[in-house]
Amino acid sequence: GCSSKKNDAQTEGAVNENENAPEVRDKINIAVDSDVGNMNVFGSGNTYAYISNQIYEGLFALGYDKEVVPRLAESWEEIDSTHYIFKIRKGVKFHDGNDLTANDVLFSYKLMQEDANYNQYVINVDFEKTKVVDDYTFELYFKEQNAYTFTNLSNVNIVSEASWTASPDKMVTTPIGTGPYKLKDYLSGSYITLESFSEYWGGEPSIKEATFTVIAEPSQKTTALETGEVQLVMNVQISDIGYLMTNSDYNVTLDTGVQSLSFFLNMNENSVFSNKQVRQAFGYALDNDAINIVAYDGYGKAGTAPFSAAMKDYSEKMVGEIYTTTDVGKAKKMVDESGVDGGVVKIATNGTSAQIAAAEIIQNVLSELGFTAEINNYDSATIWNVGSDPTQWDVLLMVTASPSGYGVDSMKAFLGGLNWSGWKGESFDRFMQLCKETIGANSVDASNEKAVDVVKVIEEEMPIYSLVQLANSYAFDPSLNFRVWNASSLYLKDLKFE
Amino acid sequence: MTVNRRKRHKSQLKEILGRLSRNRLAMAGLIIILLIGILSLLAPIVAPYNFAEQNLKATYAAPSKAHLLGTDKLGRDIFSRLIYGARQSLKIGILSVGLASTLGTIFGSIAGYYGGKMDNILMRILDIYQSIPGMLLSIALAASLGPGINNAILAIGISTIPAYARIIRASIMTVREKEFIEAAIAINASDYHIITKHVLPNSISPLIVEITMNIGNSILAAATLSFIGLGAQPPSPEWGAMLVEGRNYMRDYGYLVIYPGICIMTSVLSFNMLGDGLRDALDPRLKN
Amino acid sequence: MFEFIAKRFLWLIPVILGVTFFVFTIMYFTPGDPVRLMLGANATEQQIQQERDELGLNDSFSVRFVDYLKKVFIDFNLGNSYQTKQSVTDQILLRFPFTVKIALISVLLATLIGVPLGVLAATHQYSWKDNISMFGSLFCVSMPSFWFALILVMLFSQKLGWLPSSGIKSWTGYILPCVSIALGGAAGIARQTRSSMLEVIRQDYITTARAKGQKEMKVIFNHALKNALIPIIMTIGNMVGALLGGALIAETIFSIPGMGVFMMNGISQRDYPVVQGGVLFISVFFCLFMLLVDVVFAYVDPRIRSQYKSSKTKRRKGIRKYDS
Amino acid sequence: MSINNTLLEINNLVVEYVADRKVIKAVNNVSFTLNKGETLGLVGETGAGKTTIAKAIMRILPDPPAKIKSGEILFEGKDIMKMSEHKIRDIRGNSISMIFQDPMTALNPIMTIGKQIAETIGLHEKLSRAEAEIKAIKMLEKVGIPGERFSEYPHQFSGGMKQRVVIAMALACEPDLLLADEPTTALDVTIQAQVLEMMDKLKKELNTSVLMITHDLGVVAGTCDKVAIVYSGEIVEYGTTAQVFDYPGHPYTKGLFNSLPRLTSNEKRLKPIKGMMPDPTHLPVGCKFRDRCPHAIDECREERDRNVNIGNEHFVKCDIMTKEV
Amino acid sequence: MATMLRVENLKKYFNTPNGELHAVDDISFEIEEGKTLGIVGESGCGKSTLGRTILHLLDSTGGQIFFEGEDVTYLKRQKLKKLREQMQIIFQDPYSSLNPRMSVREIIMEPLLLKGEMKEDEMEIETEKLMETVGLESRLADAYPHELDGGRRQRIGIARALALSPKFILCDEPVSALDVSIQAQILNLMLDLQEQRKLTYIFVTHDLSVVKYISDEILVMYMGQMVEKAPADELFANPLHPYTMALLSAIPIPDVHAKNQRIILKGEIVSPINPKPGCRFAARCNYASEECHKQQYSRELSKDHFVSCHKAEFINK
Ligand SMILES: Nc1ncnc2c1ncn2[C@@H]1O[C@H](COP(=O)(O)OP(=O)(O)OP(=O)(O)O)[C@@H](O)[C@H]1O
Ligand SMILES: Nc1ncnc2c1ncn2[C@@H]1O[C@H](COP(=O)(O)OP(=O)(O)OP(=O)(O)O)[C@@H](O)[C@H]1O
Ligand SMILES: [Mg+2]
Ligand SMILES: [Mg+2]
Repeated sequence: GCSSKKNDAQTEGAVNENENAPEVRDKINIAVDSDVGNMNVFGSGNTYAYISNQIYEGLFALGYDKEVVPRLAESWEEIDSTHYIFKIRKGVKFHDGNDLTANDVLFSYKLMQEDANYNQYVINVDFEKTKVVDDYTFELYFKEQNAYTFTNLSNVNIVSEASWTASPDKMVTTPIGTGPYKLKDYLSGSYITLESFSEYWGGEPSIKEATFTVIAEPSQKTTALETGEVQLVMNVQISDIGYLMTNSDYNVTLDTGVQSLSFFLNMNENSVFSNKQVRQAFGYALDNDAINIVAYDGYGKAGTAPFSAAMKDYSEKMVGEIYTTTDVGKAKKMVDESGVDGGVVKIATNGTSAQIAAAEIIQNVLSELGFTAEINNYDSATIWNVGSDPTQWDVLLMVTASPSGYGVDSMKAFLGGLNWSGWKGESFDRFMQLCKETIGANSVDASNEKAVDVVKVIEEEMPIYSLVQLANSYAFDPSLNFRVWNASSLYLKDLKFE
Repeated sequence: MTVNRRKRHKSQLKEILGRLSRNRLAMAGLIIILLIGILSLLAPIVAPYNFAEQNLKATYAAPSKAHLLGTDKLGRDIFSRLIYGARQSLKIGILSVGLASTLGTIFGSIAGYYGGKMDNILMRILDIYQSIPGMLLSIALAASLGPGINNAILAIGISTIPAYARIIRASIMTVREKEFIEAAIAINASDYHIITKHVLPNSISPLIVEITMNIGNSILAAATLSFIGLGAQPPSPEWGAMLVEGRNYMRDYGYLVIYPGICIMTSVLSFNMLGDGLRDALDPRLKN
Repeated sequence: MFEFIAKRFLWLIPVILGVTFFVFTIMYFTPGDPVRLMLGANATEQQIQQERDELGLNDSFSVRFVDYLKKVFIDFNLGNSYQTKQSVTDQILLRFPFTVKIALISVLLATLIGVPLGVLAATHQYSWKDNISMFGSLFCVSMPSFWFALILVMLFSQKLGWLPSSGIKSWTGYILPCVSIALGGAAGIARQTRSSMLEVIRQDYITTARAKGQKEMKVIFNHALKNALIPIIMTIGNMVGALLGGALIAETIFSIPGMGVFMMNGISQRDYPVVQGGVLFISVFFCLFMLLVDVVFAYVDPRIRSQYKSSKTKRRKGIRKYDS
Repeated sequence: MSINNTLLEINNLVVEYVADRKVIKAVNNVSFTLNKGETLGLVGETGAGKTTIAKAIMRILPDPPAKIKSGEILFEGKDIMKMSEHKIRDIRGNSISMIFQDPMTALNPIMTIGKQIAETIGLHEKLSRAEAEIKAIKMLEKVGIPGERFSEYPHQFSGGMKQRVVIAMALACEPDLLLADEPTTALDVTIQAQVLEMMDKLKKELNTSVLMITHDLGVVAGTCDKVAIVYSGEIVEYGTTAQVFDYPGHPYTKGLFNSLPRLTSNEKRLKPIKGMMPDPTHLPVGCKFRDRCPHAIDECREERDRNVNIGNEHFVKCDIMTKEV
Repeated sequence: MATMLRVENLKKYFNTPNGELHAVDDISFEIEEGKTLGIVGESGCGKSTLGRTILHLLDSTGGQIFFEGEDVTYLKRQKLKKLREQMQIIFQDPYSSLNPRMSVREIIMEPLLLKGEMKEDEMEIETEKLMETVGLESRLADAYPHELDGGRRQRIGIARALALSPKFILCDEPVSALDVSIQAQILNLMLDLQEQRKLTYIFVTHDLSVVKYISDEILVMYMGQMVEKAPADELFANPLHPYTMALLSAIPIPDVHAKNQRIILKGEIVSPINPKPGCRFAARCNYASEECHKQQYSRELSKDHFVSCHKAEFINK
């Protein structure tokens, strides 16, 4: 393990500096809620995203507004929609002193295939044809046209082949990238300290050292901000947002992310929701605003479509009637017409308080519709097993997201891949066909256009329903120029204390 | 050889109860427990609202006439939830301890009465059992059984069996040496008769003390399980779960943590006071 | 004594095997799939199965158990965490020192508070001193520990700003977590001290010591307390033993990278190598620690010491039977 | 009997225990004197109050529950009950020492016996630790235990040896008064003989006065100069051993002698005292023995002083029987 | 008169962590119906173990036991049950020998209940009779043992032993824990019962004056072995074994004029773990010679007077 014990000077320093502000502050403490775990290019989780964004770089990245920002590629040329030529930046150094060449890029792309989680990002890359032209030219071929491929590639980080092979633990605890920061110190479960990389090609950042402190207990993060132990809190506990917002000592940023609280409906025979009319009635009866207020203190956004409005392919045209109407009377009538007369409905949640609160409201709504609902809470490891067994639930709450940032992509995964709802038949085939067309469209615009059709099918059949679009919340010292980087992340290089 | 040391004994049970009744702390504990018990039984009558009754228009209401102790985020009446919650908390305390003490007694009696190999084997199993930290064990069990109040009861119960087994074993081993056991053998009593009529009734008092004290501990353990998401789940008004849920709102709505906290503390305190009092009362060496 | 220690070391083998089997079985029957947690919603069923195969999760119980035993006892390798990919052994060696530190400091604190309080209560039985210290103790053990910890934070970090609210980057970080653990422990120790002191104080040899003209303080501390020590040490030992498994609540609230949170995460993510390796490690340590406690007993009490001596000691039945 | 020959004088001692709100009248108006170099036997059945009297003399009665209600205990003319805590600690173990009923429990199990003896010496004599230990070894050898067992623990000793250690400890500072509370009850007969003989030897050597507490009349006959018979917290008969044994005056004393199976006689039936000792929480008014007394008459219910001197300092607490005599 | 109980070469060894403990080693005797055999010896010499082995409360290691002429050393369940109804036991400690959670009535009735031959009311009547026999007031039937004094408690123990109308009772120091005045009451009661019911007693004690008073014959034990056995009067008048002599001389006599010469023994009795062959008393004996350490020598020196000592004749010259 890579660890060291104490470096008190730094925390205490931070506390003091908070009071005598004028000096230039080049250190920051950031509260995160979990340990980073694996720090090599295959990591996962929020904390990993915050850290890998500083340590690693890909050929390009998606910026604050999801715009494409060149990084290790100086420029590129689209020969056709399945063939690109990248010019690699010269003079880029890895943290261990190795120089970046196109070989490393190819190595890293191939490396992606090794990981069960990451291989999806390069699944469309045609490695037979893809090749290194010279030290600074990289030629990339795709197997087929895919609207999301380019976005997917932004997840491929580049490591040096030499460093990777030399690393005793495959960089799990000793990450080496080209990013503006390199790992200084790591105590598993407690903190990760990054320091600025003096040979960074883009110049040295203003913040020289950043410590990510793991604070698992949510209210303790807020406390740490109050006591000055940290200057930035990632994911503020919802119940503290109001408190922090009313306090001028802190800034709070809310950012609607790609996640939403959704639920699956069980469309199999055994469930009352096998009846389409009942499903729709349920949709009409639900008041997403109320759920947002109760479960998220109103800091999310009421769901308006099967996926979050922050998704790249979202458009106003997707807003469905079942989302905008709250009409219990109509819903009751629909249930009556459907011929389904009451029954027991099992609601499954993952036991977090937000989901339970939502489940409790759903329970109320269902009882108004004449159903008896019971809530079953499972832990996050079992909810997956429960989900794949449709005898155990009728409504299954789940937070959905999309790694690529495209809603249709996520719908395809949840409904086409997992398909816990058990959606079958003609409408399902149509849905799959539409997905294929959307993803394979020859332009992003065309793709986004098609996405609306996908959404309409889903809204019609309602195998899945999005209740609330979740917001990510960040609280920080007002002197920090914090902005949310793409996909709820952080880009330290741009931050400074003013 | 003899020591002529003969003590005068008075009516034992009466004496114990007498001693207990003069222990103010213990009596206070007993009275509070009874009050909580009665209140929880009468919950549907006493509580002004149903514990699940939502009122989304009156969320986080501060204590008032309509809601004596305020409402929570779903607008549910906290006072009513606390009263109903007593049922859950007492249920956890009593059932988990009941489970553990019953199984512990069976194990302990067999080990203690038969001794020898049987004892050795059972005790080694308990060694293994106990070398896994109790809280860890109950977390693992709760995780494997799934969250929920009944599983929390099972998990807490199972993980505390060894303590009871050891107590009952130790106390049976002392009783086993007593001559009245030999007398029973001499009049042809069967093992079963001896264990149930002679051994157990005489080794039960340390168990009773342990039970009263552990009911409190189980309520606390359940709260801890809730803290890590494995105890009773929030729709059920179990105090621990309410406390855990409320801690998120500590800054704005302090009463959400204060009331359930007080409930837990008072009931655990009462069980402990009663248990301590019982222990003093049952131990003639401690009398003044 | 040596023979006794050697015997206890031999006992470790069945205990370790037993614990391994026990934990393995629990985890085997625990529903939940670590692979899903690793790969997330977007992974296809095929990917999942492939990963399960790689981890050997599709094998039968016995194959998996034997494989695990082989790995642990022949290769001396606890494996890598599914979730973080880090070596379980490394992680344990990293975290365990924190756990031990927290455990020892808290128990020391608890002992320093609990023992004098218990002695005070016992020597003034039924006086106000007794009542106050015992009520205080009961009060402390009755408090939900996370509640108390949060109150400490509100007071000492938020209001007064004296101590950090979390983390252990400097020694000040140990204060709040250790106090929050020690309080309940101190109460337990005080209660145990009281009752075992009460028992000892009534013994004839205490009267003998007084009859020698010895000062009351010395009678209490040199004669009574030393004799009352065994059950007190037992309580303290049990407390340390329990804390060796990690102080989950304190670790969570104060962000301490100890065994408790580590194991907890392992359990909730079905990270089998972490749970199995962790429990194995903890239980071996626990057994060794309990052995240490027994050695301390022998040090404190010559009667116990002589039981361990292999030489033929005289055993007399004497009047034991009648003087209880 | 000259005044300055009196070592211990107890006048009208009353001790009660308050337990569970009940008052146990353990010692009721006890008076006696003990002269220098003399051995007084205090004889009585269980619960008669013998130990309580001895502890009262040492001022080590546990309070609560014990309460000395009245009376005075004069040791060398000074009232023990009025002494300062410091003063009484000086006397304890030094001028007055005590041997407890049960040698099995009277020794601290986790302290070497040598240390336990040296502790007494160290407390009362200005000696260095090493000197105190040398003296402790001497004491051990005096009671017949080899000095090399100095650093052994009580559990390594047999009952008889433990009792010797206790005696060594009690005699370490050459006390003027030794309170021996049933020193041999817990021992086997042959060991009892050993211990009694040794005590006798040491007592003569050091000219110590002894209060020998026992319920065994045989032991009294062999060791005591005077004897006091205790019944229900009262001394019912007091005199020289010869007086009491040859001419027992109190019906209880007589009953006691009749209850004993004797080696010398060949009676086919014993003549036991009927009934039992009264409950110390509800002592009868008047003569406490009257319910069991074959000679009891109505007058025995009266509350009055019935102490009678039936000749040469032989006191009997019964004026009915003695009248007849 | 018929022989009630005969014991031949009875042995009982215990396995202890320190070795084999010879608690009872090669003891033989017989008792006639209606007679009392006293067993004396110091603490730990094996008196209780001998008694318990005879009663089958402990399994014997060797030797034979005959009850009314029948070999009862090894018995099957049913036979053992029958045998136990014939043989009962009264314990030393009236506190630990009675279950504190049972009332006097329940304790006395329990043997009848377990035998299961009587109806409820018959048992009640029988219990009352038994209480009367042992001199317990019938108002005490519902009292609990701890409410009673030692004497009364011992009476309960006696009543329980009598409930099955046994022929033989083992009395294991039944009066040692009692005050002299109460002791006399109980001894008288036991003698009365023996007369009325023709009971055979083994009376275990360490109090020589008591044993002389109650026994017809006395067996002296030392470290698991029988050192001397003789009719009561004979033993006291004419002790042959040096240990018996020491024991007798050590008894404190409640008589100021008795000037007996005490024989003070050196050392103490220790527990007989892995004993060496030879006389176990030799280590403390003033007369011991080499042969004493080699082997024991038992014989009948005069009529019915057994002694186990090489030097018996020499000493008593
Ligand atoms: N600590 C105590 N608390 C309450 N009562 C006590 C206490 N000690 C003694 N007594 C009571 O006081 C009375 C006298 O007791 P004491 O010990 O003096 O008798 P004793 O003559 O020494 O008896 P023994 O022969 O059993 O030693 C008894 O009734 C006893 O129950
Ligand atoms: N169950 C047992 N296991 C091992 N040793 C035993 C057991 N019972 C008795 N002993 C030993 O056997 C020896 C004889 O014991 P026993 O009880 O028969 O003596 P005793 O003569 O009755 O003594 P006491 O007068 O004290 O009752 C003692 O050394 C005792 O320690
Ligand atoms: Mg006494
Ligand atoms: Mg015995």
